[in-house]
Amino acid sequence: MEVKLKVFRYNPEDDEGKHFDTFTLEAEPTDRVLDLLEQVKNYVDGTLTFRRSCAHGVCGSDAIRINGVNRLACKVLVQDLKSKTVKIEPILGLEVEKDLVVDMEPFFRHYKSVLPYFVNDDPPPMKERLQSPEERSRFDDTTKCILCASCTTSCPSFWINEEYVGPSAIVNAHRFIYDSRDQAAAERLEILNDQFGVYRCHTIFNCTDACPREIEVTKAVGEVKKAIATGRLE
Amino acid sequence: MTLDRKVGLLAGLRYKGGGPMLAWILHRITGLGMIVFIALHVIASLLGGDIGIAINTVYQSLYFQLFVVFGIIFHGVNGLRIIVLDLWPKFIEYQRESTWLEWFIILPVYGLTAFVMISRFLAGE
Amino acid sequence: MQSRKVPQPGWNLEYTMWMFTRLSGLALPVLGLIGITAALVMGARTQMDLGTLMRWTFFPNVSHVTSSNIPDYVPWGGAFWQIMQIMIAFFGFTHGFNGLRVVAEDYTNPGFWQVFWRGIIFLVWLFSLLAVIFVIINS
Amino acid sequence: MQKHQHEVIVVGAGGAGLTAALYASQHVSTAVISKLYPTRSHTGTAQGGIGAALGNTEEDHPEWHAYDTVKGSDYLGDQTAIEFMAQEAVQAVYELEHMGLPFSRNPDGTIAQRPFGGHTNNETGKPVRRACYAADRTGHMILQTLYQQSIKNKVNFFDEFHVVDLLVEDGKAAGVVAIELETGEFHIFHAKAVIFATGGHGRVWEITSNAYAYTGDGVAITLRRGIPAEDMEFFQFHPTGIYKMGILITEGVRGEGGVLINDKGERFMEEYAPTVKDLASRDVVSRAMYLEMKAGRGIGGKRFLNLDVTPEVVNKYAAEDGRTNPDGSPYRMTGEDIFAKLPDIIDFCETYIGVNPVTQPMPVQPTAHYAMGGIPTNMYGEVVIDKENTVMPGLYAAGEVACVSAHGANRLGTNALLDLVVFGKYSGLKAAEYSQGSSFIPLPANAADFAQEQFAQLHREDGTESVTDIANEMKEVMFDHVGVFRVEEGMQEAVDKIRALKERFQHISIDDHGKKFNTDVLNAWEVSNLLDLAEVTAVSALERKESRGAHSRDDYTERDDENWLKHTLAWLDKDGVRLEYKPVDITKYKPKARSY
Repeated sequence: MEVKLKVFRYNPEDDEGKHFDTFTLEAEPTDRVLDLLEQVKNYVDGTLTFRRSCAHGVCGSDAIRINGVNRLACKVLVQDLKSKTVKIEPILGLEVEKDLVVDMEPFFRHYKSVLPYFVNDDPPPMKERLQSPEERSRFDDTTKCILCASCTTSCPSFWINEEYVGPSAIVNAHRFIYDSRDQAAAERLEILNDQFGVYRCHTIFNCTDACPREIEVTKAVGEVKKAIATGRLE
Repeated sequence: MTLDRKVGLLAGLRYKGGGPMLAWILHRITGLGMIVFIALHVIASLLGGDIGIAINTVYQSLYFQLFVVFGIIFHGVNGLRIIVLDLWPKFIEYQRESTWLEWFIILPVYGLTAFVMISRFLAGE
Repeated sequence: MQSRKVPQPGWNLEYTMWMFTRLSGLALPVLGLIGITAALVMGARTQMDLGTLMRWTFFPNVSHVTSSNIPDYVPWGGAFWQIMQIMIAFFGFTHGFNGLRVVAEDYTNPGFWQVFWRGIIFLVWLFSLLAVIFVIINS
Repeated sequence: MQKHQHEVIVVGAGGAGLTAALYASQHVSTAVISKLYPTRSHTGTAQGGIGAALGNTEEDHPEWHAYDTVKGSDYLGDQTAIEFMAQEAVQAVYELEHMGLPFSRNPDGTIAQRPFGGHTNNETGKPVRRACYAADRTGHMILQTLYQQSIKNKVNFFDEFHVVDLLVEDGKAAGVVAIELETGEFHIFHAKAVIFATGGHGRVWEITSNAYAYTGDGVAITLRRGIPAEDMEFFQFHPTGIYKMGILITEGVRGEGGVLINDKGERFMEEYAPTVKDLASRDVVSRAMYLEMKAGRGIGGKRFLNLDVTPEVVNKYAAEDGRTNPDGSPYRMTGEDIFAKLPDIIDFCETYIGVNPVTQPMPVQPTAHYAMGGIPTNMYGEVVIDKENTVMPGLYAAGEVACVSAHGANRLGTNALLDLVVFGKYSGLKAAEYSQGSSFIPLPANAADFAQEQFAQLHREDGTESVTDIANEMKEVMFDHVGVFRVEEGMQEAVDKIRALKERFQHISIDDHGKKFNTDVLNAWEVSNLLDLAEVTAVSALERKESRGAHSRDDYTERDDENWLKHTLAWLDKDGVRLEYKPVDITKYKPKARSY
């Protein structure tokens, strides 16, 4: 079938500024949007620039806006699109470097700000630290995060203020706060109990909708808010 | 050179966030609307006199009242939804359903109120 | 699974206002419900039109009764209702102005403009609240 | 040109690179250079588990693990290294757990384990639960955990820097040259020790489970610097990739009781591996699938088979096999169990082929998956450059890019993740130790010339050939003729074709001549790497006149220990590939016939 791909273009090295290019392509219904972009890059215009790696939704390279919402290009099939015209734009709220490539530095800076690593200063046992299946499943949802930035860049609070740590950072804090083996929950809650922590979340839910890993992002943020409010990790 | 990260209002509104995003936008607008309404009311009663009466006429007009009533009902119901979800994050799983549910409450209540208001206005009360 | 306790982070404005917003959001409809129930019991059912009743509900001030057919204002003007009004005004105004602050701070970073807006909003909030209390006590 | 100096430079930020960096950075200044953001690395797509004889649910021993690995390698693996890996495995998994890795758990709180292909109880020959897993996202968890710990330990990262050359002075590694994607500028990284952890080269083949980034940069760079590649003919084809797409369906599916079914509805693995059936090693299963499809028993006569993990089928065959839970009760699965243990697999199938594995079988075909071969190293990650195993000072390799060789002719499932953490760790430690006892070798002023020449060549504006066409033709010929099954004529055709393609590659034309984020030219450079590796692979395969592990020939169907129990070393010279051979290290596991 024929698909029209309307792609955002911006090359800092030419004078064209930002604009859209339209490509008409022959596609299979089971093609991924990423396949369409590859088709353009390989056969039509090699200057089209985007990130990609694993191509099946695990590496998190190819978060873009497809028809106005954040998606991974490799997880949307042509047959899932409502129209045969596909609008492709870079994710919002990060500087555009070239075409669909954005500067991820602020995103990772926020991620690193929430102590996104396991902290337990007790000397480890000879074998593994024990953890019951229930304790393990408590934070399972947030371990799925692939740091693709789909959630953070779908958040209106992040769009208007770059200083907001963003849903992704809170999700990664949640993963450790609720890990029964970890000891730095209080520090993380202190970090997130801040003007640019959880309080910029206005439960807009764009993040939950955008997450390609189907993490309940807003729920995780809500649980962190509640933990701050009650001092309990339930 | 990179393109600025700034997301304009229009670019933001073009993001297809769906029901919950709409609810958030309306919550803001209705909240700000009520502040304006109450501010007008307070100013009017403080000032009194001609200016007070002039302001009173504005906010007592049917059209303004229709907006205000919608604002109050929406802001109240949506606010309660947010509070419920904040206090029991486990219900956030049903956030999509919760926005549907709130419209099922808001629309009949507002419809009924608006009907009463309009019919009384037409009856000249 | 047992819940674990964590030391709570210290006091800050955001946390306090976040809690306050939710609690006042719950309190306002409750107070409104008390107002409307009492008004109906006190005779609003037959003596007040809808607009007046609504005005009373959201702000149970005796001046809101003047335009109705109620002959006896006395039960509507007592200290109880004045306290109710002050509570509604306090919750409502603080809730609202805090909302305004949140909107403003979505857009601003710590620095001059944030302090500026916080200052303005605080002053307007304080002025409005005092003005309303003045109106309540004098009506 | 910007210059950076760190004592240890790690190239690649996947499991091996991050492990190496974590351990090296405890002792010396370490920088990680990666062409992707670290969490995009291909380790993240590994699913099923990491093998270690913890014995959490049933009796198990590192010795059994070592024997299974040797057997799985079709006796080509170096046994000292294998024993070392199996012994270190237990500690490596505990260390990962101590770093916070969220393993799935047994009811008693210990790390959960599941059966995997080729892992057996050496006494009974039955499958043993040895794969420590975190649902079906074990690789994702390992990658995230290592990255998290790298942040905690303040490792220096150069993200989106594409390493394009290795600097060698006086026969010692002295640094690397990299292109910064954002600016297109060349950077020189001066180091005392360089660790290559760049991963494999599955993109040589048409149907592959490998990421776009898996273009064998590391092996290609070292080949160009005169370092040989070992055992390149051994490339694993994973039995179960999603039909046509190649996306991996973990062996854990079969570990949990899934079975392969042919068009006649038979569980055909009973015939090929009577004892462990669907849990035979990967080369055996892939070959069996190939034979089934060749005999016309592919589903609907097509080139795929069904992988069935629906509860009815699992329970039926589990009952037939007499499979039990650790407590002795009969093994039974429900739809919820499957969902809990294989959530990502279900997601992939629903997203890409509209199949729900809980109720429907999955269409699968063998998919190019893992390079057993690569840069030759010893078991400490030190690169060895000839058949006497002479160590090249300052150069290390770990992970899929390296050939220790712990996997020999065929890697067992779960040993890849193990390889990353064990050999990653030791290469990091060794590199740190080496750099503490040595000094920086001065670099010449023109250190980046070789790399810059390569790119100037790619940027030439008079070419006409399409990089895409060349890449596609290479992938096709390699998949058809240097794939699961190989014959003399086909491989010769592939060699000729690749050489013709390399010639055509001299005349390519690219669209993007800018500097910033020029992925067009970098992709072209990656294709040049793939072409080199395809040539080395095809020539190595053509010469090996036997069938062993992943290298199965229709014209030499038997393993030939007399002539071919040896590793291939391949050099890429100006006029083609030069081969030599080195002996296999055999300790206590003497080669014998392999049956599952």
